[in-house]
Amino acid sequence: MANHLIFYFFAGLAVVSAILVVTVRNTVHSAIFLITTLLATAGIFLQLHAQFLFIVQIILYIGGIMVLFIFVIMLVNLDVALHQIRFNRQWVVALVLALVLAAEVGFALKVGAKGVYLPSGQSGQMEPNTEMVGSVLFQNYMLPFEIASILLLVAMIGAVVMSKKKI
Amino acid sequence: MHNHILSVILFTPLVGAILALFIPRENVNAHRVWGNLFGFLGLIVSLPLLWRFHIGASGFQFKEDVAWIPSIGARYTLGIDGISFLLIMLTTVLGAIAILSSWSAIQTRVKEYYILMLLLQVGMLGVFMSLDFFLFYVFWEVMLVPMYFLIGVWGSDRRLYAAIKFFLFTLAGSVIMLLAILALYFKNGATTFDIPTLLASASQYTDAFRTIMFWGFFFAFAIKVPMFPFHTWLPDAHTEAPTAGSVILAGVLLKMGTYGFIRFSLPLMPTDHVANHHIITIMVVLSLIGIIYGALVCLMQKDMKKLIAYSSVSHLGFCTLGIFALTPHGLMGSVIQQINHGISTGALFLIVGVLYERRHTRLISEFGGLSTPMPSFATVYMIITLSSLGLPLLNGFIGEFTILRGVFEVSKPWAAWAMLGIILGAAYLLWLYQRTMFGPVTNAANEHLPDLNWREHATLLPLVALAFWIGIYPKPLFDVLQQPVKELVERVNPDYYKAERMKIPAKLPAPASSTPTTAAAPATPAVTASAAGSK
Amino acid sequence: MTPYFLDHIWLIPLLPLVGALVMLLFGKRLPNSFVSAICVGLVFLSFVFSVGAVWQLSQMPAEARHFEKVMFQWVPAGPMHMDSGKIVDFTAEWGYLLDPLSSVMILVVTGVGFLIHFYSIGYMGHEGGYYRFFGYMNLFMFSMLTLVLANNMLLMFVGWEGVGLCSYLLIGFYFLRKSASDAGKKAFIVNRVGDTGFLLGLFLTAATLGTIKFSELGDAITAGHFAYGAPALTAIGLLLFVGATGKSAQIPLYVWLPDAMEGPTPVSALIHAATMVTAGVYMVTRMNAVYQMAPLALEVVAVIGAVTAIYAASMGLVQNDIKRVLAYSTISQLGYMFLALGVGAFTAGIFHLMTHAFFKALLFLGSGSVIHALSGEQDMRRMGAMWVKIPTTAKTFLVGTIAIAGIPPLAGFFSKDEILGKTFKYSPALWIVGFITAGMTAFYMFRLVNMTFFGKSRVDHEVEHHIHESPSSMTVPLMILAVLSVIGGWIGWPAALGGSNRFEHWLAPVIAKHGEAMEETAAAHAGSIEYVLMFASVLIALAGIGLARRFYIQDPQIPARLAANWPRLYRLLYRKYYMDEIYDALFVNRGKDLGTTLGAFDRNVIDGLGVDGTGWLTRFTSTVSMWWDKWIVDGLVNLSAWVAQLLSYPVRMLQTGLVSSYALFIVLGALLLLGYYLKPMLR
Amino acid sequence: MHAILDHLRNLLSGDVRLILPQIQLVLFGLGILLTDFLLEKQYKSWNAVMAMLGVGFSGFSLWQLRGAIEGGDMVAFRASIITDHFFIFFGFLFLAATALVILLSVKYLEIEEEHHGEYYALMLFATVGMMFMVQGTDLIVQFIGLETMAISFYILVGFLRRDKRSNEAALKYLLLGGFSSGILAYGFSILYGLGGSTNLFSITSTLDKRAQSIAPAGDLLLLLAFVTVAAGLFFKVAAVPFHQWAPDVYEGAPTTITAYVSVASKTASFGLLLRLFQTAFWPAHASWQMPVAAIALASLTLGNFAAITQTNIKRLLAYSSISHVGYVLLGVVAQNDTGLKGVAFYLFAYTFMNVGAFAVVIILRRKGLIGDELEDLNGLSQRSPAAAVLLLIFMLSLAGIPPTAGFIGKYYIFLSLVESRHYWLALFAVLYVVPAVYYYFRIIVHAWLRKTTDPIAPVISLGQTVALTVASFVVLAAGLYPEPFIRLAQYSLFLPFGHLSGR
Amino acid sequence: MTGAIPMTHYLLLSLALFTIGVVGVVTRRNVIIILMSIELILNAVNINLVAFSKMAGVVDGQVFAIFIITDAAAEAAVGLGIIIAYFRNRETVLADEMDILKW
Repeated sequence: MANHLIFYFFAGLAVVSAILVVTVRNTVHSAIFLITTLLATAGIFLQLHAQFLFIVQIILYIGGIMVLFIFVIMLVNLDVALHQIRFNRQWVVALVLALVLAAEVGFALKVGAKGVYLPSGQSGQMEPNTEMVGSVLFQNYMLPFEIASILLLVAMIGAVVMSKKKI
Repeated sequence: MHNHILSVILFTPLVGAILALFIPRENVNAHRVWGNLFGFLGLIVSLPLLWRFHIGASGFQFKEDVAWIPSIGARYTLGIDGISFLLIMLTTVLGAIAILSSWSAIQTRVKEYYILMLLLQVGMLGVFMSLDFFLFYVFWEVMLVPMYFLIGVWGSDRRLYAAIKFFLFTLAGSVIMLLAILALYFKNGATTFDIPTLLASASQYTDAFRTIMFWGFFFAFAIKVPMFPFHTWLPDAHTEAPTAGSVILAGVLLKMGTYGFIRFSLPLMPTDHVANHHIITIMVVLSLIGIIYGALVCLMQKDMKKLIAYSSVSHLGFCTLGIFALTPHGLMGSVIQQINHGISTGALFLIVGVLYERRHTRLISEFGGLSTPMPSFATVYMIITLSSLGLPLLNGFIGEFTILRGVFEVSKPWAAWAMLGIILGAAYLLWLYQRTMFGPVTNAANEHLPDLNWREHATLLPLVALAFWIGIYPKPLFDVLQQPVKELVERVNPDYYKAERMKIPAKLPAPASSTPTTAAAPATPAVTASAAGSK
Repeated sequence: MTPYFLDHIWLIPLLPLVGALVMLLFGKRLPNSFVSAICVGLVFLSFVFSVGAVWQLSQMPAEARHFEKVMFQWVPAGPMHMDSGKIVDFTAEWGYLLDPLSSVMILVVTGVGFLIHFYSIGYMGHEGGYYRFFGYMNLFMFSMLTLVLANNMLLMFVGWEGVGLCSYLLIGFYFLRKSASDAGKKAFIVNRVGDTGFLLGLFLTAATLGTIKFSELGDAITAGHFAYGAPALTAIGLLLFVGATGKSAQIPLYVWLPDAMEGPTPVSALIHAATMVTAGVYMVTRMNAVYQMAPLALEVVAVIGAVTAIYAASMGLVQNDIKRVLAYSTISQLGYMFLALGVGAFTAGIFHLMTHAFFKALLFLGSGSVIHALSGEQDMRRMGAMWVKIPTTAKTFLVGTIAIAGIPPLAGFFSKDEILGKTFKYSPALWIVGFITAGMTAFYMFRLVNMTFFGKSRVDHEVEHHIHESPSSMTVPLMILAVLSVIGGWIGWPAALGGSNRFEHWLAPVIAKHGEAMEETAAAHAGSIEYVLMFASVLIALAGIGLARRFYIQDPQIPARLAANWPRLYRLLYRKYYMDEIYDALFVNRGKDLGTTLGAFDRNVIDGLGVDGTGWLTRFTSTVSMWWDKWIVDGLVNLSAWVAQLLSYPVRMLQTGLVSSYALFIVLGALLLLGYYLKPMLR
Repeated sequence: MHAILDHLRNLLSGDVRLILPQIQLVLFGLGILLTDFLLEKQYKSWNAVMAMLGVGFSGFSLWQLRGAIEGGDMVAFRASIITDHFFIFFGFLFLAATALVILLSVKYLEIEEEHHGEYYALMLFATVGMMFMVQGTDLIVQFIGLETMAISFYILVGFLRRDKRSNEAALKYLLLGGFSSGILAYGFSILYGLGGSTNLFSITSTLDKRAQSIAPAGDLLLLLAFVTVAAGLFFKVAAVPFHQWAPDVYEGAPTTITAYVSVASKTASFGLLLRLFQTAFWPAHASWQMPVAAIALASLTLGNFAAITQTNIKRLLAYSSISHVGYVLLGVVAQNDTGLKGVAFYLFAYTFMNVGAFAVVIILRRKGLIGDELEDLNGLSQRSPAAAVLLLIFMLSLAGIPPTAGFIGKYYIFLSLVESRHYWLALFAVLYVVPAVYYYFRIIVHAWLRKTTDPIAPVISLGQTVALTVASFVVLAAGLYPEPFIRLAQYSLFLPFGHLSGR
Repeated sequence: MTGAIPMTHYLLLSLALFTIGVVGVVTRRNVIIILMSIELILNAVNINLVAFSKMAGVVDGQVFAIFIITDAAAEAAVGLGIIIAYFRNRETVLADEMDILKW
């Protein structure tokens, strides 16, 4: 039951704060709610026994990315942002279409998952696995890991090139 | 025997074009000389065909066959029969003349001009020589580009519109043809693009498929010819093109359409009587509309070139009419008329070019009474006019007559309707002649126009000579065509030759000078006839 | 061994062709004397060869008088289907056929032609384009000789078109005058209408009989088991006759001939009186094998001929232009010839053709001489009392007039009388028409003579001083022709008057036998009527002459009084039955109205073609076609281009530049894709 | 010392050997980043030389791999990459495109005054990403490869930081690219869920088995995965309706990068698309045929119509490239060997002709003239006949007029459609050549038939000359004598797990 | 571990976050918020991956999620850099004022 409680709590938290991310006027608040969402997701990761990911989520995402975000928001966001209209002109149509898409995907997931064979393996028998993740990451996924380093290098160059006034 | 005469003919202009790239553009006269040299050389190298062509041999001659794209089965296959032989000769002759005619008419971008003219030659010759569908298609499309530029760069006011219209129209037709070619290719197992093979294989297919194929090819050719509802690119293109462009366009390019009909569409006609009849009816009706319609529109034209352009619609209507009569005469007449049209209309465009070069206008109303300052021009112009309107002893008559003969066998009303085109043809051509040449010189600008110079003579007189030759002694043409036409008719109209042969009766002995007859006069011949019959 | 002249028969047409080529290629640089020497000389040579050939032909036995020489195969043989379903090799040779019929023709053509050429030396001496004139004339001789010597219909058509072309060129000889070039064009186009009939007839002949060689026609008919009056043969006859009406100016295609008088007078004499216009008569006679099997066609020929004869004669009654009177007279006489052919009297037709060539050429040349003397005046109301001033012309002209009026023993009497005699046997009604026409002919011809040569002079004063007799190069041909007009008819002296009618016998081998049989039986029955008819026709001719004398010499007020009393009739005749006006009203004026209203019509088109009679209809359809082309066919093309352009903008409008909307499109795309898969699930 | 070398040799003969081309590119990219500091402003072009060297070395290694796999495809890193003909073909294509663009860039960047080593380094990194996209047989490798390429491009597109158009293009590209990557990742997650693995081999075999029990047409999860993955990939190749970034980005980006994005990014994405469509999604091939055909037709329609009235060459070419995507997708729709060959040939031809077309726009750039408007081409045939002729060749090829490579490419697409009996599609495909010719000829009209007011002849640098020569040579050669190039396309055919051969 | 939460719930949670992200992308004007919405989407993907990973009992999904996070970080870094460059030139971060390039 606790399991359920944890899941629904985090799920609810994630969804509600996600909604707030895209609805609130103040960009800083949005960022705060995004952090909340990510934290809630981290909780769900934990509930799914993905401890390593839980850590990564908190440290990397919340610690790194969100600081970056807030930094930029502070940098570029002026007071005017508070008085600006939040949504663009197409928002009604956009909302409807997005919800229709969601309904379609939801329908597909529901119908598709019902009575449909999903490779389950030892379903739910996931032990604490940080170690395992580590070994898999460096054995099976060594190559993507290397590529990811290039990716990050590229991102670094990009961030530098783009934000520096003069290179 | 292995020889490469066709390749030599095909690539001589190309060599000229490529080498011309290396002549500096400022050296205008060098380009003129060079262009003419290779234009003429193109004619010279084609002359050996005249005596080496084997009259009466069946199939294709001078075949060359080299692998080109083995992965798709496309080969570099050339070869000619009587029909393509004549068209190739027409191309080389008109090509040389067209190039010669541009000496002083082209003053800007001379280098590009001659290069494009030579490239155009390659494209056209390739179309008539190719025995491989892929190669054929390549040439068919390639030739659009130089023509586009000839119209677009050296044309008159509305040249951009005309050029792109020309290009798009023809392209639209030919891409559909490409699909038809591909369908044929697959139907035959996707191994070869060999034209004779693919066309021969058509006989095994269902009529429905053949009908689809026919219409697939139809658009490309009908637009090129151009047949009635697809003709509107022609007046624009003709009117805007420079003289040599018009000559080539009318003289050779349009023949690619009729050639296509003869070479490809006819063998693809369904064998089923009803389906066949359907197609023929449509084709004939379109041709007839084209003949009359083109002639009528001619009557309203104020622009000489436009008038001649519409007359082409009318004349080409005769060609397609002859083709779809599916009789030996119709077909032979059609090919001969194609040659004739190349000669006559080519010459007419040269004639307009002569005037245009002097006055820079083509409006009929600007001229009048030119016979006085330009007598030799008047003579040549008159001969060409007469040739175009089909006066006996000139080429046009032979073609039209033979076509009508062939058509008459099949349907008398068709022939009668086509005759209307002949009457109207006389009307608009003579009227044009009258308005430009007769009467007093009303426009002061025309008073001292110089007569033809030697170069203009050199472009026009060969055509006049050809016009007379074909008009007086067309036998060589008929001989060349006899065999291919026979093969074609045997294929598309197999019953044709099976009919019982009629013997022209030997001279009967004259009846006694006074056969006594007591009965009413009408009875007499009947008696005589039956008496002769019983013998 | 073939006799020399027959063997060289091809020289007869070739000689004038050489002359024509020389003239057209180098003529400009040659002096006039050289030009006339070559051209006239060559025609004379041609005449000599003709005489030689005919003489050699006449040496053969009557039945064998048939000589064919094939030069080369012109249109090579190719298989074709006949209407009967059989296959046959169709071919056309370049071959010459000399038989009694064509021999008459070549003699007339080269003989009269030579005289007219000779006459032209004087007449055209002061005109510009002398060489061009002779070049065209020689070209005409070539075409005409090709026409008459052709051994098949197609080659005949070559000549047929060739003479049309020369007619066009020569009518438009004074090309600086718009009326002249208009008239030329009109002649050509009207003839083209007829020519299509000829061509269709030719095709039908080929399709029906399998051959277009004259010498094979008869046998082919026999072999083909055609019934008398077979529809195919009738159709051939009618189609060919359409061609004949064009060339020989019969109703309804006669309209070009009066206008053709725009040409120089020798041209009118040679082409529009003596030779070319009779081509239709010759052709029908040539094809008599077919016609004799097609009674309906013959009937049409007869009726058209008769109606044309009287119709044209009635118009001739009131014309004031000397050449126009002669033109209408020509039409009328041609109508006579067709009447003869129509009633089956082919030899009579050809006979009249020959005599008519003599006297009509004479009359035209005479009128040319008059015009020459009067410095170009053609209106008879400004002539008169010329008898003494130009006596030679006047006398020869009078001979010609008497001949055409049909007074014995001049040529016209014999030929006309033979026609009327044969017509009476065929149909008295037609005879009456012909009979009245004969009277009218005598009347208007003497009206012409009286107005020109007698009475008071009405000539302008300045002109009067210059009146002079023509040079001998012009008068000599007149005299020769006058002699021929007198004696030319004697070779056809009818049996009824104690002659032997050698002409008819000469032509007999050419005329299909059944026809002749019919004639001879008829002749046997009607000996006495013939005298009556002869007498009657002479009488009515005399009456006409008398009337003309009374009207135009004794009491010149009468015509005016008559015109005043019957103004409508007079105007009707004078205005040529309002034919031009009808054309104008039907086509031109309505066209003009519409043209003004629409503002889209080219005035030149309307004037130019409307007068020609091709008419408003052509122009209308032409405009419609043009309009159709511009707005519908082209319009569709441009419309599609326009639509493409138009479509381009909304498509580009989707490209708002807004990221959110782009993202929305991505959502939409995914939504649609997924929706496509879900759709079957929802059912 | 010896031991280290041995170790290295061992390493290089093992799995690493298969990614040697990428490694070399990365090394040279890093080298450029390092040496860039040392180079004075006027010597920046040495960066380009370095980058070319990197491409050269990489190409050499790739060539050696080509020899190595003659015996059979090689997999490495626990089957997360595969070196097969398909990869070799695309790898060379990427290297060729990269090399051409590097050659074109030197002068352009000098004019833009943005000549920095990062530019070349990012190009090389992007190439690495592309190679992994095609080489990868693991969803993660593919995804990371894709992102490496994409992020490099975001930066390159915005490389002209002082140019508002460049900024805007970069931002748009980033936002939309990120969004589409998100969708793609979502699809990958579903795919992972279905296959129980990130490895393409095992996913494919799982899905094959799954197809036995559930008809793929009704397998909504699979189709959901397909839709989301396809949406992401269609975005990358710019197929309607996921195309809208393309015109804006093409217009705003530095022209060299426009050429690069239009060619390399598209080719690589098609490589990935083919890889996935022919393996994991093959069981549902009957289901995706029609929607892909619809997207192809929509791309043809929209691309052609929108291009007709453009006045900016880059934008025009952007729309035209959308229509080219339509043709390539039709080759995918045909689902037969001919179609795949057609796709390969088309992409090959497209690479050279499109780079060539943009190259002509690039050489028009000079101080004070951006040179991307149609008007700027006016009178080019007088100012620079050679450039005008080359432009003509590229336009003819893009339009599909023989004898150029573009024609053979289109020919194969038509052929495959006729072969698979999609006659209506074939008809549409051929007829869309007509509007295409219309707008390509608008470019030709400006270059050849209009008078110019601008008498200055464009100056063509050595690098640009080489690039133009190579591009035009390939375009013409592949049109006149296509045999070797067809072999090349044939060579690229991969028969993943017997799907194609089993048909 | 009694009463395992059905797989579908994770998927739906993920879908909810995904949808909210999509809604954010297509409705918000501020590009920073749009960037955040993209982060939301990637986050949703991660939930999917981890859930599947758990269900399959292998950690591949988690590894995949790590890479997704890496990618998200890289994208955010570059994105924010570009936004700064953009803002420097244009003084705005509103998506609907970003329309120099259109049509």
